[in-house]
Amino acid sequence: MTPPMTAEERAALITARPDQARELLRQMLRVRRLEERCVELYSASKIRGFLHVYIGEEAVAAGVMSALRPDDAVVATYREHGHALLRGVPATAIMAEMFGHAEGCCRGRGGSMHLFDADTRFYGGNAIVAGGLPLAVGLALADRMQGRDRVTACFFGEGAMAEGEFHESLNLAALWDLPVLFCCENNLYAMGTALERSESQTDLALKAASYEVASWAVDGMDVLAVEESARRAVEAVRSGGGPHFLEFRTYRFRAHSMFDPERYREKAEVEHWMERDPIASLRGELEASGLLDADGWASITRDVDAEVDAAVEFAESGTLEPLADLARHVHSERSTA
Amino acid sequence: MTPPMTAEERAALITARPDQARELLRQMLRVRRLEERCVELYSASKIRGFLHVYIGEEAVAAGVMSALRPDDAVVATYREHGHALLRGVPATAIMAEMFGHAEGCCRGRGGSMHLFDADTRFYGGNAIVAGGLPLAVGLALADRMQGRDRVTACFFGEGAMAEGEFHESLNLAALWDLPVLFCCENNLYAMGTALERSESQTDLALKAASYEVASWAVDGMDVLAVEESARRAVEAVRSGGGPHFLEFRTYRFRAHSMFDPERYREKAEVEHWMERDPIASLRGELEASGLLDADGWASITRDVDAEVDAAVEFAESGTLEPLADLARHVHSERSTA
Amino acid sequence: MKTTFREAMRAAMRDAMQRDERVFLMGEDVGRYGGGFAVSLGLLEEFGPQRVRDTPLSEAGFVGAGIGAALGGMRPIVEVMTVNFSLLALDQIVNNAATLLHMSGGQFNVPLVVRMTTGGGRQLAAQHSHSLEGWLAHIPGLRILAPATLEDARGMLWTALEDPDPVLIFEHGSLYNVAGELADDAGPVDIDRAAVRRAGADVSIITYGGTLPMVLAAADSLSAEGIDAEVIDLRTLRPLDDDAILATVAKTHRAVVVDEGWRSGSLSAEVSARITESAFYELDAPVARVCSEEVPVPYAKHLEEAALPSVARVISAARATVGQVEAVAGHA
Amino acid sequence: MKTTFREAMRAAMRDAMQRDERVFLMGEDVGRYGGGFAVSLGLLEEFGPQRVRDTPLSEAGFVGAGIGAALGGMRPIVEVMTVNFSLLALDQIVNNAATLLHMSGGQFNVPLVVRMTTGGGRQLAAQHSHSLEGWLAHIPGLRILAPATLEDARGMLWTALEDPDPVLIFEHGSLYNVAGELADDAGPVDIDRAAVRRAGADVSIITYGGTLPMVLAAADSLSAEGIDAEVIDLRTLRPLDDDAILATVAKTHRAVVVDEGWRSGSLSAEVSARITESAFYELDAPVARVCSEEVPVPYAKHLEEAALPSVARVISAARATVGQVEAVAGHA
Ligand SMILES: Cc1ncc(C[n+]2csc(CCOP(=O)(O)OP(=O)(O)O)c2C)c(N)n1
Ligand SMILES: Cc1ncc(C[n+]2csc(CCOP(=O)(O)OP(=O)(O)O)c2C)c(N)n1
Ligand SMILES: [Mg+2]
Ligand SMILES: [Mg+2]
Repeated sequence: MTPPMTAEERAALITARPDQARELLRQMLRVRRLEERCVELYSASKIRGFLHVYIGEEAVAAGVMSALRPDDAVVATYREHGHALLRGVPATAIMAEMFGHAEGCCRGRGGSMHLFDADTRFYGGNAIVAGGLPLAVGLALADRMQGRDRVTACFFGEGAMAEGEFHESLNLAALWDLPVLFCCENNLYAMGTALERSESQTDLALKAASYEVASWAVDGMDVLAVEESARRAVEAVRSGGGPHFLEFRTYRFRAHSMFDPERYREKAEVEHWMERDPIASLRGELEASGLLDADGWASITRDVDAEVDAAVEFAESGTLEPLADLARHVHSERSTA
Repeated sequence: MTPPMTAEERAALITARPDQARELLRQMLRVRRLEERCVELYSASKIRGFLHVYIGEEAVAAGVMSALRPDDAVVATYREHGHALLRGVPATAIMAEMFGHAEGCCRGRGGSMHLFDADTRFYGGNAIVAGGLPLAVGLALADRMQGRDRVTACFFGEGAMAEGEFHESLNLAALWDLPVLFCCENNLYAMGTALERSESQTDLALKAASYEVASWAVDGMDVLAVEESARRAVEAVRSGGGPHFLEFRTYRFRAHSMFDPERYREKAEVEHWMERDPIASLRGELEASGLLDADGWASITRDVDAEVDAAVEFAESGTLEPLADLARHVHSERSTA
Repeated sequence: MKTTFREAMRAAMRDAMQRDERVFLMGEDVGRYGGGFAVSLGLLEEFGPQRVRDTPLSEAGFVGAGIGAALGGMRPIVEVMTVNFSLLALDQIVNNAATLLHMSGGQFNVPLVVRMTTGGGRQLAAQHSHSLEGWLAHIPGLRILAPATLEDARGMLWTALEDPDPVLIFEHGSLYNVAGELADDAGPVDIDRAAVRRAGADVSIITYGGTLPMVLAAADSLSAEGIDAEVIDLRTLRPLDDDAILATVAKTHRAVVVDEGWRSGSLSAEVSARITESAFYELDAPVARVCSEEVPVPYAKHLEEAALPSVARVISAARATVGQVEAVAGHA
Repeated sequence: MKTTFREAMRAAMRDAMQRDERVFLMGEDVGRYGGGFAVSLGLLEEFGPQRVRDTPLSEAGFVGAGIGAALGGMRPIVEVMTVNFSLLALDQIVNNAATLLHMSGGQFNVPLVVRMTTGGGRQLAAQHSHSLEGWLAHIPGLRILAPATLEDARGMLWTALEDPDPVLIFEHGSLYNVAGELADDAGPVDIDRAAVRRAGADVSIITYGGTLPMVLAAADSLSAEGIDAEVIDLRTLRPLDDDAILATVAKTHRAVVVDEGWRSGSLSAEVSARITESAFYELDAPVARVCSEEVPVPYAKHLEEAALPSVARVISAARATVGQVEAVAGHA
């Protein structure tokens, strides 16, 4: 892991590009507020099924997404509201999807774990741990074979690294030199299983490097570090440097899903990590550097809350897919050709 | 890889333990002659199905088996005649099995790819590449949980290392510190796929080490090197040192199976490796050191040929399992308890 | 005693681990988390981490390790959190667990129990709602169980562990919270026979697992309209209890088969085919099936409900079957 | 032109790669080795290593990569050497290929073709003799093909590649060496309809893939003893061609279904159940099935032959079915 910046270095960095820092702050807040609302709506039974929130980990999606081009592709997991939102899927369509409404990005068929969006090349939303990795390899293969300089960013948790599909995907990507950015969100737990009970090799970047994939560990609570490492890695991947792997060291502040009594970790550990809240941290730094004042913050939160309110309103007023359409989209509606 | 011994060092080693060297020679020859006969019998349609011979790789099984105790367990692949034989399964029962006869070690139900033997704890014979590795992990887990100091030796080809089941097995064994000796038979090809087209990391011992498993590469054409490395590794595993991984660098002299036109490798490469024939090499060294004379060799070959002849005779005179027993052994014959 | 399906399963595991030192439980989050569906809650504390083993996310690896441990003399209970993830372990189940005894000519039996949650109905969408027990019921060498009652939740596990061969237990996710009375001395039950859960004369409704409560509710409604349904709980999906199936058809001469698999290739197809083969001349109407619609299970509640079997669909299938009988009678 | 099933498959792949730049072939040993069953022999030399890609032993990985490549605009043909190894890729096939279009509300279709060898009969024993196409035929979102003739070997692939959704092609290993005449201009064929391979009046024998030659041979023998069998080749196992199935039953009033899967849960069960559901009153005898015995396929030749369907077993099932008709007639 690159050594963390000193407070002075960070202040200098923020001062050099205050707009970017404020924008990253705003993006993280969009995810946070959207998901806080999701949790409420789950308790109100508006959202059902499984709901996995990303609260605490927002710096990862915010930093990586800001490094991608619109024509790049993204593959994510069941913990993907933030990825979808920051990739550009409208909050309205995301929220309506979780309500199971026809206006949702998947017409209500996918739900929280299966957000998809063709416009932004957002390929899900996969509820099988590690199941998205081979897809990312294939998307990158298609780009490679068609001579396009696009990158596929693939997100997964550290728990996924024990799966055979992880292994096969890393090997294929490396062997064929494919433009995949593997983004491991190491939040230290896979449900209730701590990293050291899941991986004999807990240095995940080292593990990935054993596939001859260029790998780094990054402070995933620091959105600036995430952005910088992702930007460099994306450039390298795009310019033919083969697959890259970034381990983002992060933490989820909430339970694994809405059904998790959290018997497997100490409150103190959670609190320790919450002190490193990526949103509070960056906000504090911007304020300390005089780059964000009370009005600035109020304006950001106002905008974000308005977006979330609008999304909920949109979802609330959504409609149900007609029952007659139950069997639609099992097969493509073929052209008459 | 430990540096190869000098000719003088080898001569000294052989001279120190001539009986052991002659015994290893004999064991390798047992496999060679048995399999040469299998190939003939395949051509004569006495043996059917798939037949994969081990010719050229005998040093690996000979060296490893000599390091095991009778109560240890062995898991192998579809290229396992040699492993079965050197583990102690009678040549008669092996040959009868390939004839599909009731006197075979699996009553004719398994065939060449599925030799099993409870008496010698030989757990197959697995025709799914990497399919045996999880079994080995489980056998070792059982020993661990029951406090037995037994070792499970698991053989597989380098091609198996790309499979997810390899990955999951290495991780589990390392995580739980299980007494497995992983024996990779790196013969450079998986059917027609060369190692460098199958693994992004071609240093296989390095790859295994990334699981925090103690790993070494060994000259698999040198039975003394194999025996020594296996003995040390087995000792370490048995005494609680956790799983070990040995990469044996070897080569198959024959086609992958009886259906392989060998379009993927050069004759010159095969010939180059045949110069390192483990049987011819050791025989030559023993002769050069004056530890094996023409009579000695003749006596070995006579014994071996007699064993193989007897096996074929036994198989030829075998019987067919009655058709009425077709459905036997799908479920255990339960005791009345 | 008042209990739930979940508690009955847990009691069965506790009982098994107390009875036999060789029994242990292994799977993702069975220990510290308490089980994905809280079935194993408290067992880690009681039996320790050796016998209640959390595994990494490695379905093929730990199911295969379960097979190996069984070969090595243990009696593993392997929990695969849900049938959806068991797709990753099918090579081990089908190519090893089911075949080793036979391939070895009777030498190596695999006394393994694999438990997994199956089924939909909780808005978990297409990747988390499979009902694939019918697939496994196709494989010789396996025994497939589907407990649907508290007695079976409590009693099937020990009998399965005594089986020298691999047994898979499919627990429908909607059953865990089912509460009811269970005898204080409830214990092992047979795993060979189907059960008549409601006697009736007009039509046999044959089902198992998660759809049993729905079928019993349908039978109640049907009785209000004068149709007396007999309800058969298959309990064991492989081998099927042909005697019980044929006995009920011989009695009612009409059958509706209900399961949550997709209709094409459902387990209900097998039951229907067997009835046709062995009781064709007993039938007064064609065997009907109520299965899932042929769509990946959708998230939205109304779509999911429309996709899965329901009380209403069972009732109308039973009505139609009984109605057709009269049509035939009229025509004869 | 004289050709073989293997050559016809190869011609189909060559044709597809010539027609469409986006088509490529990927799988274990499809390139330098020439294919595990020599189907792709010569294609590497003709199309180069970009379009004929040897993969590592990673079934889940490269099948999943095929799905991803299809999403990315390619038209991959993924060869899984045999159905036995496809167990390792079922998560990708069932949880991704079959569901993505639906889960995404119609946004992401997966124009992927997966080819694999299926079936037994070559003494390859329990782990190398599965016939699991019936399993896949259970999954909504997939189309399942089983070519049994030279025309279909030559023609199904291109039609499958034009399908916007995932198609799996099961090639029975015993068919590759089948030789015969094929029209010089043979090309794409429909993949929607079953075919009548032999017209007949007394009994319908319904089958597909590897058992078609056996069924045709049985029909020949039966005709010598005065039983005129109609032979239906299903061709597409999902979706089944109900019209063709019901048409033949309406004609002969008796059916025998033949497939190489184990009997319990076989595809034949589905065909039987459908006939019962939709043509019960047409039937003059119960639908019969000829499937594999419920044992892992044994190595020894005599045991393997006894385990798999055979001409003799088809003949006796057909005879019994025709015989029973008379019994019923006598009884009516
Ligand atoms: C193949 C598979 N096995 C098990 C599960 C159940 N499950 C869902 S999330 C999860 C933990 C995954 O942990 P990780 O990959 O670290 O991601 P995180 O949830 O921490 O973001 C598990 C075990 C699943 N969805 N897929
Ligand atoms: C899972 C699986 N995929 C494919 C095959 C077909 N196959 C049989 S052997 C083999 C090559 C294996 O190579 P390696 O592991 O190096 O062992 P070797 O044959 O060289 O001893 C392949 C691809 C198989 N048996 N199992
Ligand atoms: Mg995690
Ligand atoms: Mg090899």
